[in-house]
Amino acid sequence: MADAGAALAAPPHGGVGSVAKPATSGAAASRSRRITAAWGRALLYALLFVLAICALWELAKVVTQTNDQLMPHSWDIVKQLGEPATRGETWFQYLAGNWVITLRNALVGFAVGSLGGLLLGIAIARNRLVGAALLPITTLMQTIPIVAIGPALVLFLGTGWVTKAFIAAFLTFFPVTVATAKGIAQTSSDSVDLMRVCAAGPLQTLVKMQLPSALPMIFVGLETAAGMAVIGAIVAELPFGTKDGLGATILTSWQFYTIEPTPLYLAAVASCALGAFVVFSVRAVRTLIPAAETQGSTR
Amino acid sequence: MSPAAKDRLIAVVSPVVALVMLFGLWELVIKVRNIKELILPAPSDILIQAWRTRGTLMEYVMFTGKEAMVGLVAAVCVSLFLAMLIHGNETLSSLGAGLAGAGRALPTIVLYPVVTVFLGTTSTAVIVIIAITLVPLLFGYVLTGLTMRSDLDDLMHVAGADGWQKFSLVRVPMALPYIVTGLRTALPLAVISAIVAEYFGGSTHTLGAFIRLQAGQLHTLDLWAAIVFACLLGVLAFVVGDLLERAALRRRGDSPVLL
Amino acid sequence: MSQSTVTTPPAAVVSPPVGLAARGVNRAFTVKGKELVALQDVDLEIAKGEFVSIIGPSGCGKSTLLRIFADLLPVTSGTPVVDGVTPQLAREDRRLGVVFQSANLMPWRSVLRNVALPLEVMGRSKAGREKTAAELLKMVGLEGYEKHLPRQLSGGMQQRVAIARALSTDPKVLLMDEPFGALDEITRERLNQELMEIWARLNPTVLFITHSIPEAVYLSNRVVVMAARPGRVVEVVDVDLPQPRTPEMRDAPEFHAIEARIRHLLATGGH
Amino acid sequence: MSQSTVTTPPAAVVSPPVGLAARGVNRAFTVKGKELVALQDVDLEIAKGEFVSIIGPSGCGKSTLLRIFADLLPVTSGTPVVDGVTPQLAREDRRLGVVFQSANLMPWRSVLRNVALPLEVMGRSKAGREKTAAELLKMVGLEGYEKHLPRQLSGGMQQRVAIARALSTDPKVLLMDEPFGALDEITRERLNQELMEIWARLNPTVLFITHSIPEAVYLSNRVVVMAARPGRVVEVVDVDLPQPRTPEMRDAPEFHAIEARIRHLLATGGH
Amino acid sequence: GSSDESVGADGKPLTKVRLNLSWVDQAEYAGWYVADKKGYFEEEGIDIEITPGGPDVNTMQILEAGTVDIAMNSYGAQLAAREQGADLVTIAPAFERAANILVYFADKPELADPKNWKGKKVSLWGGWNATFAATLGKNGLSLDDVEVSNQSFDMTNFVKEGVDLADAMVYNEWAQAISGADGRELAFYDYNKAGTATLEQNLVAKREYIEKNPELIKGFLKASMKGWMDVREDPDLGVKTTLEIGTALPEKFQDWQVNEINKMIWPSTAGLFAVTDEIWKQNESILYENEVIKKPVDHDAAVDMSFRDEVAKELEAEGFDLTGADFKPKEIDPYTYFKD
Ligand SMILES: Nc1ncnc2c1ncn2[C@@H]1O[C@H](COP(=O)(O)OP(=O)(O)OP(=O)(O)O)[C@@H](O)[C@H]1O
Ligand SMILES: Nc1ncnc2c1ncn2[C@@H]1O[C@H](COP(=O)(O)OP(=O)(O)OP(=O)(O)O)[C@@H](O)[C@H]1O
Ligand SMILES: Cc1ncc(C[n+]2csc(CCO)c2C)c(N)n1
Ligand SMILES: [Mg+2]
Ligand SMILES: [Mg+2]
Repeated sequence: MADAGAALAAPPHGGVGSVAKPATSGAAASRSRRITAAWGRALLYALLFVLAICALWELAKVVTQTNDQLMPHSWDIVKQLGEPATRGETWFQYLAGNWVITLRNALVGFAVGSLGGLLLGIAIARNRLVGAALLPITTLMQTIPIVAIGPALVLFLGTGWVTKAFIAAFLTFFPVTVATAKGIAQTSSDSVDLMRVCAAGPLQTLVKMQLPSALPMIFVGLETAAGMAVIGAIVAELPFGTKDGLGATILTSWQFYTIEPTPLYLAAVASCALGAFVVFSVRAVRTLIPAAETQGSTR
Repeated sequence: MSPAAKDRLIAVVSPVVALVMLFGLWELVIKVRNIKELILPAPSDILIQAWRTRGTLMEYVMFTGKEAMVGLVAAVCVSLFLAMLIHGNETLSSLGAGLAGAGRALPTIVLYPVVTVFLGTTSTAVIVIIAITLVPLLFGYVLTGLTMRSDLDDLMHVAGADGWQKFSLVRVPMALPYIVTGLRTALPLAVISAIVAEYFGGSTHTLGAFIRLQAGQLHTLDLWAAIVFACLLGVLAFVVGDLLERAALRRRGDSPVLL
Repeated sequence: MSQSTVTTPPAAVVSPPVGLAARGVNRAFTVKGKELVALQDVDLEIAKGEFVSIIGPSGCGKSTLLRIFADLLPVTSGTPVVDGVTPQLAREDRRLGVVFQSANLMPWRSVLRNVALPLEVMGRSKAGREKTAAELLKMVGLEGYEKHLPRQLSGGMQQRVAIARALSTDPKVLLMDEPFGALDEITRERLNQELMEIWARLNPTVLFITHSIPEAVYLSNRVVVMAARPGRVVEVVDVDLPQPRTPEMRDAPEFHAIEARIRHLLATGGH
Repeated sequence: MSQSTVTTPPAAVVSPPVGLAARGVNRAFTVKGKELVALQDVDLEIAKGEFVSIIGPSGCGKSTLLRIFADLLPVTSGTPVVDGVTPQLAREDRRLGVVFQSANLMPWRSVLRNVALPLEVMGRSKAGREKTAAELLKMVGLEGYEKHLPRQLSGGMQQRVAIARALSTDPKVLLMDEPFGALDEITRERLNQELMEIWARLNPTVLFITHSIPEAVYLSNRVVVMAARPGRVVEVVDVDLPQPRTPEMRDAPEFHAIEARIRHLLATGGH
Repeated sequence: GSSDESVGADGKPLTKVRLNLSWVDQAEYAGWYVADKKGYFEEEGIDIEITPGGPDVNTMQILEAGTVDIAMNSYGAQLAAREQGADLVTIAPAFERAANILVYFADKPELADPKNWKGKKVSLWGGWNATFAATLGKNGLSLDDVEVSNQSFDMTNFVKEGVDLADAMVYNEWAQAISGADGRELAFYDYNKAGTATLEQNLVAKREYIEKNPELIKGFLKASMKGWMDVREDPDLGVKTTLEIGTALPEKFQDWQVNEINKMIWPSTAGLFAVTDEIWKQNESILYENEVIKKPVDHDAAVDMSFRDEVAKELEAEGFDLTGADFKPKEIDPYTYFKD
């Protein structure tokens, strides 16, 4: 599913007042400015998002008159960050440690799944038979409820981080495959013709023309996949027995919710922050790659 | 044979061949390595069991499917309402688009414990989780569609159209491909979200809960039979979405929006 | 407002019949903090019923001027006049029709319903508007295509539909922004001919933007030549060819002389 | 192959120096089960170093013919010849350059690296190919723009880059499919002039597709007029104007006479 | 496989043994954490690796797949796995007493009688529980008579009266429920009193593994038992060590839990890690007669206490007290203890 719609920031038909940019001399300067702007925007959105949620939260609390046990105040949740966890470290440090562990699982899965997706996407786009055979199967694979086969996975891969990374990879794989296949298929036929007239081989056409042309599309897929990788890594920690990671943090704080409700909210917020971080990182990487930023070829 | 007919044949035969090969390999590994049913059953046994228990499983499929549909409809309503509210304002729209993008990055399933705190492990909780997952996605699509500008807007302006006429005669039809593509994307996601949420709690007359129950009881055959039906439901959602998109777009000769 | 209408006749009545006029019109855009002058001191008077073309390099402000007349864009300073009144009044009074480079039909509506759109917006009854639309389609030579969807038509036919749509409210002023820019030479010349006939019949004031010199010369009473940076009018060239125009005129020496004059103005920017 | 080269001279040597030739070329497409004749019995001989334009209504098979010469499309029957050999050999030997209507530059590559692309594909060293590319950019008047990205250039400049790219392998045959179709009149005439100069300097065989009659006349030794349904050659019009062409010629009566002739052929389809 | 070798502090080669717990890390498993911390496993040449379980970790399946060497689960679960063809053997029951209960609000006293459960809502972990099934069977009801749902990880749903009865362990969820009940009094149905309780925390291994590694099994049991005796003598050590595992556990809660866990074990009727023959027989008949398992249990195939008995002899010879006859638990009232 190239639902990959995370590219909402750039509507395909150039939104309002799409006027050609005037020639700028310092390409490097404008790029660094663009990157700073992108991160600034991301942070702003994150901040706004958190503030909006907090405001809604407090509003809901007042409206429904829910007690502090069920719905602690947002500032109490924030305050918990400074409270000591079990080994003397603060909750912030404790969360940060687990955040990094889940990040690692997600990234390993993301890397493996993306690479696999990229290769399969290329195969599908370049060979009609392979495409016809594998695209329906990858689609079918995507409908498998991964939590359901989770227990079976544990049997083969153990309860360690490999299972988590595998699940992350499994979820990453599909959007990248579809995006790559579509991106390559959408390379303008003039461009492919151009390479042919230059007597370029299939590999040269792929590497020099089709893949770079597909990059904007691939990055749309990668963004979706990044979100999925984080979901995969966390969900994999929930039921499969693990000591570390945000999933384990969610489980333990969930278990003790009636005694101490704030950690569960912290764990949920940390998970969301992780998702946002990974997705925005992918976006940041995109801004560093010229071919990924430019849509299609020139008119 | 004409090239078109050959294409169609390839499109049908090759995935079937690939699937058969995949299951054959699985069956072979089970038989050769003598893997116990407790660990991983053979596909043939799974299919037989799936057929045998199809009655109960279909009941669960219906229930899960209903949850997914209700969640989807709720998400569509919320998204449409929000997007309609803000699409006229450029600042709000770009802010909304940004938030929708951020929202899609969130692993909403981790909110499940939080949601159950309020709603209990009920069907409602599952529906709410589905809706929370789908809203950023659908909202993004609807908003993008509604904020699309074209010469048609100018045309309507010159023709002296009022706000409602511009909205109903141009904006909504222009947004339609986006809305439909959003729906197509959201459909399978709704099913997956439903099963995952059910798995972690909720009524037991659902696919997710049944799968968990069978896993707990070591009934691996029933577990996999349920997975087969879960996949069927997913495929159904996928196909329905695809048909919906095709039907909606064929009417106007558009190609799907790739987002 | 209503009081002044009663005591003194409105401005449009005392001034000569103005089809379109720009009086000291300026328009600037701010792009990334920088000021961009799209139109500088544009003065232009077009009488009612006149056919005037604008030609000029890309970015010289042709579309900007047209959009000002269509009340799609306000001026920075100066006074635009449309059919004797302000663009806003003209638009609200439905005296305007516009045609853009892309036909911009609604792909989900039949040809007939596309043409009837402005009438639908006006609130005309279904039967009434479909009758008018059918007549217009006949006029642009598309009888029998009423039930077709736009995509079933060629580019030239789609542009004909767009023209019929623009004509549906019986506008006093027709604004056309490169309407035939995307068509091939032959189709284009055929549509030029048809446009001439329609204009002769209904006699609206026409402002026609084009990049083609022969097209401008063939169609117009006068051709406005513009230059860019800043967008301005270089010269207004009179086309002293008899009306109605016929295809043979394209090969006449007078025709070529005017072409050459415009080509020269374009190449030098009037210097 | 190599043996025959040694014992007997290749066909191209015994026949007169052929730049491009189509001998009884037919090409049909099957669209939804129906046969569509895109080219019917096309016979055409273009000598080496000649500049020939093709003009004709949309869908008459211009691009199809060009794509056959570029070895992008096989014929249904007949023999296409490119620089004395088959299209495939000519392409593999890198004797071809093509320019399309869209400049088709890689937006992520600098102008210099865009021009150097065919040389990169050939495996030329980085230093060598960048030197050639820089020289070509100078030739098309884009010195100083080497490091720019395509989107920082205007449409006309982008098309110049595309021409430089097509020239980078020093092709014997240049195939151009409406290269200036998307540009405005002034830019177009300027590029026509530049193309003339480049052609005079390098003297490749050029096949140039256009919809503009003046452009075809101005540039070419001969103009091939085609008609559609089925796609066929109506007539080949000789342009008896002295070389090199100068802008003033556009206003000459001889020029207009040829224009009129072509316009007539297009309008009537040769009947 | 158990061939993974590493080297201990004193240069002795260590063999890796992987233990899968029956739930997430908490004081319930303090004995093993303490044994690890104090180096008892190392003394036995074992490099222990403890992995937690969880609501969806099926330890019997994982054990059969060979992902771990020793796993914990209830006797019912082990026997069910045996019926599926897995040759799994209990090497010792860790807790003599059962802790599984069903909580309900005290103001619904009719729930004390299973006969009144008909049509009631019950939430169970994983939606299934052998003891519950047996209890229904004993009272002439079946699973179809009650509305069973999956119990999630916390007690909120119960507290909000999403269900009438909920699964709980007296050393964990019971206190959670009390904390969440906001002062309302709770009651519980005790399977022990009803006579349907079964052993909950058996240590299980594959027969193949036991036969290949008898010394490892003995070493594992010995170290584990020493750990649990330490926890009996010094409950605070149990709490401290559990907290060092690093999960986000509230300290006070673990403090209470250690005390409750000690009550599951001590005083020990048949000695640590053992139960009387009578308890075995009782378990087996409950599970079989109430149709949780289909065939009568072949006890000698399902349980092999020989390693434990040898280890017990050795430990007693070394002067260890395996019964804790004078064990006195602390009196902690969960209704007041967690309030501050
Ligand atoms: N909304 C806008 N915001 C900023 N600049 C604009 C806007 N609209 C037009 N411009 C600028 O104003 C100038 C004139 O634009 P305009 O579209 O009127 O040119 P044009 O003559 O119609 O060109 P073309 O022949 O390419 O259609 C250009 O430099 C353009 O970039
Ligand atoms: N790949 C194809 N499959 C089917 N039909 C094709 C294909 N390519 C071209 N045609 C058809 O062949 C005919 C000639 O097409 P071609 O593109 O050569 O026309 P053209 O003269 O270049 O037109 P234009 O001026 O619009 O570029 C058209 O009817 C077109 O629809
Ligand atoms: C706190 C706590 N909750 C659940 C279990 C898991 N568990 C192991 S045995 C058993 C009884 C039912 O067979 C259950 C529920 C645990 N170990 N500790
Ligand atoms: Mg314009
Ligand atoms: Mg063409």
